[in-house]
Amino acid sequence: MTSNITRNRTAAASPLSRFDIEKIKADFPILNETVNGNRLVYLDNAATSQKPRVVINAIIEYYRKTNANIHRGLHKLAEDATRAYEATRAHTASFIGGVASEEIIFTRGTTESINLVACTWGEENIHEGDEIVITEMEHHANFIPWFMLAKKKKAVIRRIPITVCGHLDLNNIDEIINPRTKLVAVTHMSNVLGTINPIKELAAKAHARKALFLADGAQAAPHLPVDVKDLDVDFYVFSSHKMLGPTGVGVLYARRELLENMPPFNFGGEMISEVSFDRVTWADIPHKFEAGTPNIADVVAYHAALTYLEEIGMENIHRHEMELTGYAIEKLSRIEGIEIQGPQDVTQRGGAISFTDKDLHPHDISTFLDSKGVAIRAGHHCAQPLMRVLGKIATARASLYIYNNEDDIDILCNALVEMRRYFGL
Amino acid sequence: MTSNITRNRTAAASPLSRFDIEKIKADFPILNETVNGNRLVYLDNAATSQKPRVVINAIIEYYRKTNANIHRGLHKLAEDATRAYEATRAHTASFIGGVASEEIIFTRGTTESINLVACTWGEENIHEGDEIVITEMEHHANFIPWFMLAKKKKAVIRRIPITVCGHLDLNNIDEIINPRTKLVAVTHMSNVLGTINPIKELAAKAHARKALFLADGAQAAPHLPVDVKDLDVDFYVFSSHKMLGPTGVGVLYARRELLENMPPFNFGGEMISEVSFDRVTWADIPHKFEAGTPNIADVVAYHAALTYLEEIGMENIHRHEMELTGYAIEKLSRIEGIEIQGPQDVTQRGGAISFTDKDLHPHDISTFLDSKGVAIRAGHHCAQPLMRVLGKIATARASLYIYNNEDDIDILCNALVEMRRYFGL
Amino acid sequence: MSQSLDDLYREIILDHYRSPRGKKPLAHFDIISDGHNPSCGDELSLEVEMDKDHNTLKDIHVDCKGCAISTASGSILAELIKGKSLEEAKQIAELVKRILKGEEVEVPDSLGDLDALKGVRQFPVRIKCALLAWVTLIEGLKNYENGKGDKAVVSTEDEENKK
Amino acid sequence: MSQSLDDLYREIILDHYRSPRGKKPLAHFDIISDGHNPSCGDELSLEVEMDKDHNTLKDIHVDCKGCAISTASGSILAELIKGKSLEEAKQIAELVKRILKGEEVEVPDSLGDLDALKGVRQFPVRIKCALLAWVTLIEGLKNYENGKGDKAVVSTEDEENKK
Ligand SMILES: Cc1ncc(COP(=O)(O)O)c(C=O)c1O
Ligand SMILES: Cc1ncc(COP(=O)(O)O)c(C=O)c1O
Repeated sequence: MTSNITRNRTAAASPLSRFDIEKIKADFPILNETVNGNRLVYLDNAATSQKPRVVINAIIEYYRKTNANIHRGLHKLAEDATRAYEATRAHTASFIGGVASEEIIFTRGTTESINLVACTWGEENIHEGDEIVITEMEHHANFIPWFMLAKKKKAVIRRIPITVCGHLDLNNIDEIINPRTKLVAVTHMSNVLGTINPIKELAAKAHARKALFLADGAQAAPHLPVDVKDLDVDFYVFSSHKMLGPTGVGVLYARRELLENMPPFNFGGEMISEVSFDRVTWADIPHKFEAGTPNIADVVAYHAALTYLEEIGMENIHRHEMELTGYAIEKLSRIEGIEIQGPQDVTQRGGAISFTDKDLHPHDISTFLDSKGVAIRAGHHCAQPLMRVLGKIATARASLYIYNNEDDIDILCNALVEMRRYFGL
Repeated sequence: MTSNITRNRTAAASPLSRFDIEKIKADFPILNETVNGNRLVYLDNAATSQKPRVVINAIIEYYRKTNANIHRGLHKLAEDATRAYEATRAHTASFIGGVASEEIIFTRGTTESINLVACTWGEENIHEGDEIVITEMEHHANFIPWFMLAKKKKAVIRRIPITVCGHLDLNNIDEIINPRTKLVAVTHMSNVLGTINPIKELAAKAHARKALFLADGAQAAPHLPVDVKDLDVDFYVFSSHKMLGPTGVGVLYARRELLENMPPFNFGGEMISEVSFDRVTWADIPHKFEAGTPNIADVVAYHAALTYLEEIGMENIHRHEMELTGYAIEKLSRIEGIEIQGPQDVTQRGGAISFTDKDLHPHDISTFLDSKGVAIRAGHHCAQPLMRVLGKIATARASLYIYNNEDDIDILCNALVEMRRYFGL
Repeated sequence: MSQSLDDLYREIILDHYRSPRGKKPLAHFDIISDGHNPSCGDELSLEVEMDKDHNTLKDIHVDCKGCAISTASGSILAELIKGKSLEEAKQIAELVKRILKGEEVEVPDSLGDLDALKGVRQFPVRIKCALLAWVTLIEGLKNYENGKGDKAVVSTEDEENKK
Repeated sequence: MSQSLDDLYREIILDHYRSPRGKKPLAHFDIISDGHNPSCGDELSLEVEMDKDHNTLKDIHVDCKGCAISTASGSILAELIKGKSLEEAKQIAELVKRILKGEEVEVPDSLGDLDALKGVRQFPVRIKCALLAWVTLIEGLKNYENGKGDKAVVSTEDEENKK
């Protein structure tokens, strides 16, 4: 591929060489695939990330050597499986800043984690006239559960608006977060605009009003160092599949006292202490919230994803993505007809880059790019309310991760230029 | 291993040779493992089954070649992933007797499937004074959700008792299932006693009273041919991990009209049609019930498990297990001190064989067997109410599957004999 | 597979996309119908002026905010449906649905442009885009025949619902 | 690993299991405490007769419906605790908890049988079995010291709760 846009840095001077992207790329088998005759350029990481060999191998190993049901078995496989499953819990607890293992609940994903909080804590603590604060940039997963809860309880949803630059507009924040507020639920990083929100500041405002704070970390945990104690949030939720881990695993972190006082979510095996025909008592946390056989193999393999991320270092990952996002924004904005959504300052945003073409619909952009092997996403990104605020019916979104480099961005940009030619623009 | 109990059949005459167990065993990598210096004899299949190479490979293949998020993507990987995911849905629909694809909802497991029904259909249709019928042999997963629902709604739980032989006692059934009955929820096969229940007959009785019928197929779908239309059940639930598939995948079958009228379970992405800040409309079935990113890779790989089972043939699997269960019951009952729970007639039961030793606690049995490489389960098997009915605090349970053979049973029985010597009995 | 890209965006499609027919709003219309495709946000509005015989679709206006496929499909509709009878219009719409469902259908020469929609079938997620104009038309005609003067509203999700 | 099986079921353990001490119910008792382990169903009941000084555990009866480990652990308790002061009894129970938690502790010769419980640590799911008798004792003593004459009830799950 030759670039028809002048590269503004030489490879040697590139700070991206801080870690070896070629080596990282080689860890991801799928990146060797060709799509429509071209090398796969995967830029749909905000939807789901690819998996390094160590994660795939961890799944294989589990099924080949350890597979058993956990927590009740007295045979060796069951003990090994239980130990491996609980080791991931401990690792997850340390990954987000060193909380207690029991404060980590495994779910299917961010969506289920938020629904769990809404159905348990929310069901018991939200009453008529109470207010739940969200923002205009929430993913449906952090909007609809609160919307439905508010409807059921006759509570009120308040929303923090966004500025034209795609930041939260905090001008009226002390009116929006007020004494009636019971919960503030905000995405740590927007999956559409890339905006990184001031979680610590907002959590402090919520706590000043005696409200709780939930941060949706689906887009942040994969890309930034996260310390839930420093952020001082009450709930933090994220998905394994967006951070190199398997599908079907999500995390809910909540403070111990909250978990201890919340009623269970699902009912069944493993989450009870004693059951008779007239009486049921619950198991201790975290088991109280994990009814039935969990997604054992994938939880076990998620361990390998966390280790892989830590070996590279979350700080390094963040720095790499900041630089690459800057490079991408600069190149994209030089393409005729392309308009970028969200903040331009890379210190205040992550690598989910939404853009539109003044003439072409995002669906056509995505289909065209696919023919060049470039995978991006087009649509409302499960954020229809935000689309209305932006006045768009859809956007195209390229989203970056550790294995992406300047080449990938160059291929994307060249394809966009070619696309406009193809459609005769 | 030499047997100290006379074998009552010669290998040549064994009807078990109908399919080649050695070949099947070779398909399961874990069965080559040694545990505590002995070849693994895995007899804990009612807890979870082992996985054949084709299933493990399907997961690897997916992550190496296809991995993407589904349903909204316009790029090739996303289309391939969506197609593969939906192909499993179609396969599952045909596996249980040829229902419509949209009537299959993927969950995490049987437990979540039942909770889904309780939280949606149950929440809307169970009212004060209504009756929910269960049996004394239910797994906690098919008891606690109904118990909690009944408590919340001031409804009544009625239970079908069991006979001393471990069958359902249907003497008073027309009083238990009566005009106040709204739901009958019964396990197709008991995970403790092995009993196969007369689902078709009970479903007809429920329908005669205008009640709905849910069958818990967690132990049946892996072992018997199941035709939900012939059984005429309204809901049928089961878990992939007990039938050679990955952990983290469960199935809820429900009749289309039921699903269409049920409110959603979790809220988030993929399950909506349109969302504004004031209004939300749901997607069509099955998507309405699958909020957020599902466990894509494992659903895709579950396809391979279904294919593997079908290639052997569910009829053949059932027959093999009937024969092997007969062999096991006969040999076990000849061991001094061992008492078997549940029906003795193999045509009325499956291969989950609970037993006790008159002198030894099931935990000690399990620990001893593990030292010989034999994995069984000991405890209440998530059926504490049944344990009370049986007057046991726990049982030991050996449970069979397609890869078990007479050798495995011989090793189990020899170890039990040796165990009694070890403990000086 | 750049070949299949050209199959999706055939010359005819690109032509309709670049200069869509039926662009001009109508002074008078007897049928108005709005369609949308929630999964991608496409919106399409359709007006039909009927002839005095209450049977011929005299003129048609299609306004599409959507991708190349939904725009081109709407433009093809405007061109082909104009001057047709109610019955013919419905038959053509049903033909399009069958084409997009993947059935093997012969397209008569007079409806030649419809052939260009066959390329969409290789792109399953785009089928809804191509359908949008046609389900909007069907809903509008149904309303007209039932004697309702009100606006028809349809979504491609509803359509799928009925499959 | 049959070696580790013998480590779990050491001769001392098997001896206590086969002929548990403290089997005889007491005619009079001052402390009664019930413990159970919900995850495996083990149930243990413990009675203590105090000496006139209100400080010495004069006699003890342990009734265990459980596995070899919980039975043996209860029997060791009956043997070691008999004749000890309240303070000593509590110290021994704490020592057992530390042993089972995996801490490196020296077991004094006078409490030699406790050493046999060290093998349990390799069998994590069995630790609760070994603990049962001791947490039941602790609860009973607590109740007695608080001057409550009522029965103490404890579960190994509660115990874990406090960890
Ligand atoms: C910000 C945000 N929240 C929530 C989700 C939902 O995550 P999942 O689909 O893994 O449940 C996503 C991912 O799509 C997201 O980007
Ligand atoms: C009869 C029965 N029902 C329900 C379940 C629960 O299944 P899962 O743990 O996969 O949700 C089981 C398995 O333990 C079972 O045997």
